Amino acid sequence: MDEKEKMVEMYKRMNEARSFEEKVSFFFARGMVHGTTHLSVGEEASGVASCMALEAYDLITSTHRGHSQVIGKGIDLNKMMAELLGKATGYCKGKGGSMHIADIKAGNLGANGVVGGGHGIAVGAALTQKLKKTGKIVLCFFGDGAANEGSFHEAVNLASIWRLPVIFFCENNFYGMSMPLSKHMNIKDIVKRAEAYGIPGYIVDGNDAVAVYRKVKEAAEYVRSGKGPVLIESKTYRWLGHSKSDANVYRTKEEIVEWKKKCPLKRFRAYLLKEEILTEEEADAIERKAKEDIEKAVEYANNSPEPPIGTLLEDVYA
Amino acid sequence: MDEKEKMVEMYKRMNEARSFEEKVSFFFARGMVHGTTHLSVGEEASGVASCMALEAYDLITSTHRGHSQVIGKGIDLNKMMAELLGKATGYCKGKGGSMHIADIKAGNLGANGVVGGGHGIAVGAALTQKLKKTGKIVLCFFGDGAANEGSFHEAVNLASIWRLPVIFFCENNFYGMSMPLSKHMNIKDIVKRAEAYGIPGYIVDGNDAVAVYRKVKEAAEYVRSGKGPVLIESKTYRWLGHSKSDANVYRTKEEIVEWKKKCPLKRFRAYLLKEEILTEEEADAIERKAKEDIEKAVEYANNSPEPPIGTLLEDVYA
Amino acid sequence: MREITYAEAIREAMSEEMRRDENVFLMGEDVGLYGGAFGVTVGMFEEFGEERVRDTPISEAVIAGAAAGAAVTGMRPVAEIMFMDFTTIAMDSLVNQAAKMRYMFGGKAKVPMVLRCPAGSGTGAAAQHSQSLEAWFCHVPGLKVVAPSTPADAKGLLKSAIRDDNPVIFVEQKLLYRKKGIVPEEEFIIPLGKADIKRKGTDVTIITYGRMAESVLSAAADMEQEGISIEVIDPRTLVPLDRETIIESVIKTGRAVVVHEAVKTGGYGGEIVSAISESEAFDYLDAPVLRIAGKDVPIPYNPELEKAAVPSVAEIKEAVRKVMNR
Amino acid sequence: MREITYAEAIREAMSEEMRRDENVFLMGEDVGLYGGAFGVTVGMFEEFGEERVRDTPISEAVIAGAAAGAAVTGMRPVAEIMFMDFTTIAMDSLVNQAAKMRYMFGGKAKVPMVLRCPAGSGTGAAAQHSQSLEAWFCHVPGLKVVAPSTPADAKGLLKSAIRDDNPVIFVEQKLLYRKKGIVPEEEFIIPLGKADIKRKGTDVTIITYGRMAESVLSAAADMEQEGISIEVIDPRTLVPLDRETIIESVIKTGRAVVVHEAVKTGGYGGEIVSAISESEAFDYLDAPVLRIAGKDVPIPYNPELEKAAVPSVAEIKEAVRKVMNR
Ligand SMILES: Cc1ncc(C[n+]2csc(CCOP(=O)(O)OP(=O)(O)O)c2C)c(N)n1
Ligand SMILES: Cc1ncc(C[n+]2csc(CCOP(=O)(O)OP(=O)(O)O)c2C)c(N)n1
Ligand SMILES: [Mg+2]
Ligand SMILES: [Mg+2]
Repeated sequence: MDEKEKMVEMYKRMNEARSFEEKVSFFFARGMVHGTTHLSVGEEASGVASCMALEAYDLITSTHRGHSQVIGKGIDLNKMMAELLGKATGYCKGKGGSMHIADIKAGNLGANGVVGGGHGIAVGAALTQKLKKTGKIVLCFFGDGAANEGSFHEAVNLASIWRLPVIFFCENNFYGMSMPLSKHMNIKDIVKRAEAYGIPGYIVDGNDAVAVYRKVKEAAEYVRSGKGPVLIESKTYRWLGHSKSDANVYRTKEEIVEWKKKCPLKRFRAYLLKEEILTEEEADAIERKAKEDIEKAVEYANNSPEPPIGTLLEDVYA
Repeated sequence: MDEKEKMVEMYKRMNEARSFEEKVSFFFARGMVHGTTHLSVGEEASGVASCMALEAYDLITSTHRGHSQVIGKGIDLNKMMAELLGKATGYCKGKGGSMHIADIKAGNLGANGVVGGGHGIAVGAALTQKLKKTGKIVLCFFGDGAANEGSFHEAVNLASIWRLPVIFFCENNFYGMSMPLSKHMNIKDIVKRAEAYGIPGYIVDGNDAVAVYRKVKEAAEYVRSGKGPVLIESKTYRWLGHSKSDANVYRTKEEIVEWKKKCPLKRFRAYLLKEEILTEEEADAIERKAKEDIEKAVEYANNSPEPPIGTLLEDVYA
Repeated sequence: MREITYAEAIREAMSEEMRRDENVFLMGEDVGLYGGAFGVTVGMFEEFGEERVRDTPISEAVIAGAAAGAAVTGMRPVAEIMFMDFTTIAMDSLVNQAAKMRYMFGGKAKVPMVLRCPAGSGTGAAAQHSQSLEAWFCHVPGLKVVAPSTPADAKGLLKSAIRDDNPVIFVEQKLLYRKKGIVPEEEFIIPLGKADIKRKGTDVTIITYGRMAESVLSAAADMEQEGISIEVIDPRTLVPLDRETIIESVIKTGRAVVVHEAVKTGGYGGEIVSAISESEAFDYLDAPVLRIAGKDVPIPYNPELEKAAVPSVAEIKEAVRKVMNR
Repeated sequence: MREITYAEAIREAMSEEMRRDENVFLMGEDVGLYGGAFGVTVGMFEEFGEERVRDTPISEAVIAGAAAGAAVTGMRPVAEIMFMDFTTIAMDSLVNQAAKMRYMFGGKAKVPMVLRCPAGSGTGAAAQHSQSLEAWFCHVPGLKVVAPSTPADAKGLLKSAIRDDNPVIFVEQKLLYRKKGIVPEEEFIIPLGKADIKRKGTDVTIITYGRMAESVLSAAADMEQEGISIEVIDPRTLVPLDRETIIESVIKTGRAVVVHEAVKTGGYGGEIVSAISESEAFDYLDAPVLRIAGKDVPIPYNPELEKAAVPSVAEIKEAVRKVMNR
């Protein structure tokens, strides 16, 4: 893929992510899905463009709010939707659900239900790449809230002293559940923390797909060259509640409205049109196609079998 | 106590610490004491002067290398020696030993066998002071190695956002067991980490008792005024092995010799003489007295009873 | 008699204790304005203010560690870990610090703190949000462990836990939060360490706690029809365990089954089985004491699999029949 | 036959596996030049270099977490936590990540890692450096747990653990590190999940593991004189547990005692008692299965108190007499 094709693909995946989550949100609102989910609507540029800046063989660790991330990494939407509906054909045979979408072979080392749970895994995965000299790098997603977990501290420090090829990619959406950044840490920019480990840190506008893409590309080069990890803070915003049950009491409607104006999809579309990478018709077609593909994924998932009860006891040990 | 009396008392306590540990070292070398111990010989200015800069009612959390610290806080040497010898008259009735010397009533919330184990306790203790508006502050001792534990990160962040009255006092002796600072973190000065939490940080020459005293005094004032925590990095050095079994393979003899030249006791003595706070004779007398008091403590401990076996099952629950 | 939910009962317990004793305060993730992930603390921020209902960052190690530090210096913190699964991050604070301070320091410290943690599966939240880890804490001298199965027990026991001078792990049941039960309006406390006989019976003793109590009671009601009379004992407090009540019952019935949601291997069921077997009740046993517990698997996402991971009423009945047919 | 120490046996196992498989590497605090807090890895840094014998900062959570991440991407890490007590800091990595990845991901991951951790009291290091926490890990589906009692077992089992495709908690015994035992020179492995009958007998079965095996064997030798024949079974692997060997023996002897150093309440003894009681051996039991275990206290510093916290040979004999006199 050349750069232009990448941009088009990126737009496609961002639309898939949006459509996927709108569908999931619809399901949850109607109690059609079990459990809970964390939607990344409004954060698609951050999740998708960062992954698109990696090579296909690179690895990621994803989070509880991981739909955009894993779609960005390239995923089979059918298997993903099937997993969300708990079907046997899902990525995890229905055992994982929204919080555990993983595709180890494709380099997605898994979403994580534990805030900060992916930090150590990412570092270990990066160590493998270093020891095996694969040339691959790892991108570790985490949130602003996760940056207060001890696991963040230990992992970044270790990656730094061992010069491991990992990008710590913070999706700062300004809230850890109900707690605003301004209350959960005493610094304005999380990137400040990079200095505590002697590694470079960058801030990027997380709603600007192109900016995210470029910054991660640049970081990937640095990291791949063996210089050690990098921290990127991608400032963005989640439009919807933290999880399915969230009355949004901790923030104002105005704030949400303001951020909706910064829609990463609209912004990227405008860019693609302006740069004449896409025509209006082509952009529309991509959006339509994304919606269709999600519908197909739903159909696929709906037509998929439930996992047999006997599978309950399988897969505990290798 | 006025400042001069403080200085004299400080010299006394530093000498007690040195003599105490020389005695303990002697015991261990001869297998006369059970278990292990971590000696702070060479770090007395750091441990003692920092505590002397606090008010008597302030609190500390101590570490595995805590003898100088708790002697600095003011302690009954008899009970301390008795604890080291596992006697019923010890601070912990023989249940704690070297790694758990505590005197809650006197504000010593305990040494800790877990590296980083005191961070959370210090923060909680500081929260008590804030909630009860006692005007007291907490000094939390930890090592350079401990600064890589996740507990450090979580604790300093919490103390910062809640503006708790705690001084994080890092005794940077350049090694976490065998691992040199230059390998266990990618920054030169640990104090750099203060910025990651939006709090002030200071470096102090940990072998200079007066400098330590002044810096902590200043920090205490800041912290007591409600402005939140402070991080102090006290650069110092341990002369002896990490614990009783340490062949010192990870550092050079020359390095140790260099640091021995910077003996905090000699340096402080020279200061006291120069400032005419003490005469040669007075200084000698203090040193002699310290040695004698330690001998007395040994005698006290030796004459103390073993804890009755029946006490094994006591003190688990309040 | 009024009925309130398990969540409301917990909230009442905390609110009453906070009104009674200014040393009691709450801390945890999203316990403030948000009202807690399960709505347990809704309204408390408004009543008690942000000093006493403290939102923390996502930092479980220091939530528990600071609670210990506050407790040892005179406060009575009630800390919440949002899901019991995340106590994994707080284990050093709980096990090496809170639980041991008193003993290590020769009895010269006390650590009156409560750690609340919602446990259990059934919410579709999968392997990292569904565990029942009480057995770990029961294996730590210095900790008390409480696991109430009804709103009234939750209220009475939480009040005791808050007044207790030791660290108490208070295991709440996610699936019970919205269940209602009769809770007296007037103040009451339930002492720690006292089992409750939830149903009287003569043929088989079932020992159970937490969410499983409901299934056991329903099995017992069903089996009454079959002419089998089941005594249901809920220890409520796992440590200290009310051995007497259990043993007395087993001496009477001669048969016992232990039921819990936590995975079977290494679960607290083994402790209860052993306690019975080590006691004088051994000589009265007409059948082995059976354990019906969660399957030895992480909790899966799919709702049917998830259900199958946890003891069903049918399994409980089967176990009763097994011990009856000896 | 040559004799080597338990520590040497562990070192040999790691070295052989590292020579055999370049994916195997070590990581942990002071495992490099220093040779490990207990000298277990002495010389390995020199042989394998700093890339494969990796000193870590004091960061237990990421030691275990990075091991899991390295394992799931193709390496076979052998990580060390310096004292088992500090696995408290690594619990999320071990329990929520390493143990569950395979299951959560529908069987599409494997996590071949070993976590070595020295356990037990007797070194005068008090409450935070002396615990035996194996029961916790036995309660976590997805983990295997190994606890060898001899140099040969340690070597053979560690080699199996390293080759196993699952996360294995390898519990080493501090007090055994310097004990010698016969270890074959030629390569051998011992499969996980296979108990060893350490002594044949006919009157009483004692099930024990780790450091206690020695005391049990010494009690058994003593009691031979009294005419009591004790069969000593060391499961060696706690998960998976070799139930068959245990049950077979108890059917033969009709009497059983379980001995471990870990504190009694909530210990793995309860699991073994229950496994016996749930099996066909129940009908052969002439006496209750007793547990002799550590006292329910944190480990105290004073050497006499410390000793008293752990089962003595006398206590073991007393238990045997108790079950014999029924
Ligand atoms: C260790 C842990 N603590 C708490 C939770 C509950 N929880 C899930 S997501 C979340 C907020 C995470 O905030 P952030 O890292 O900023 O990510 P965001 O949800 O904003 O994407 C919390 C508290 C959890 N899953 N894991
Ligand atoms: C959590 C934990 N990990 C490891 C150890 C073993 N240990 C004891 S002291 C020590 C070194 C601590 O280094 P530092 O914090 O710099 O303190 P210092 O010993 O240099 O005073 C280690 C690794 C421990 N006690 N606790
Ligand atoms: Mg966030
Ligand atoms: Mg140090």
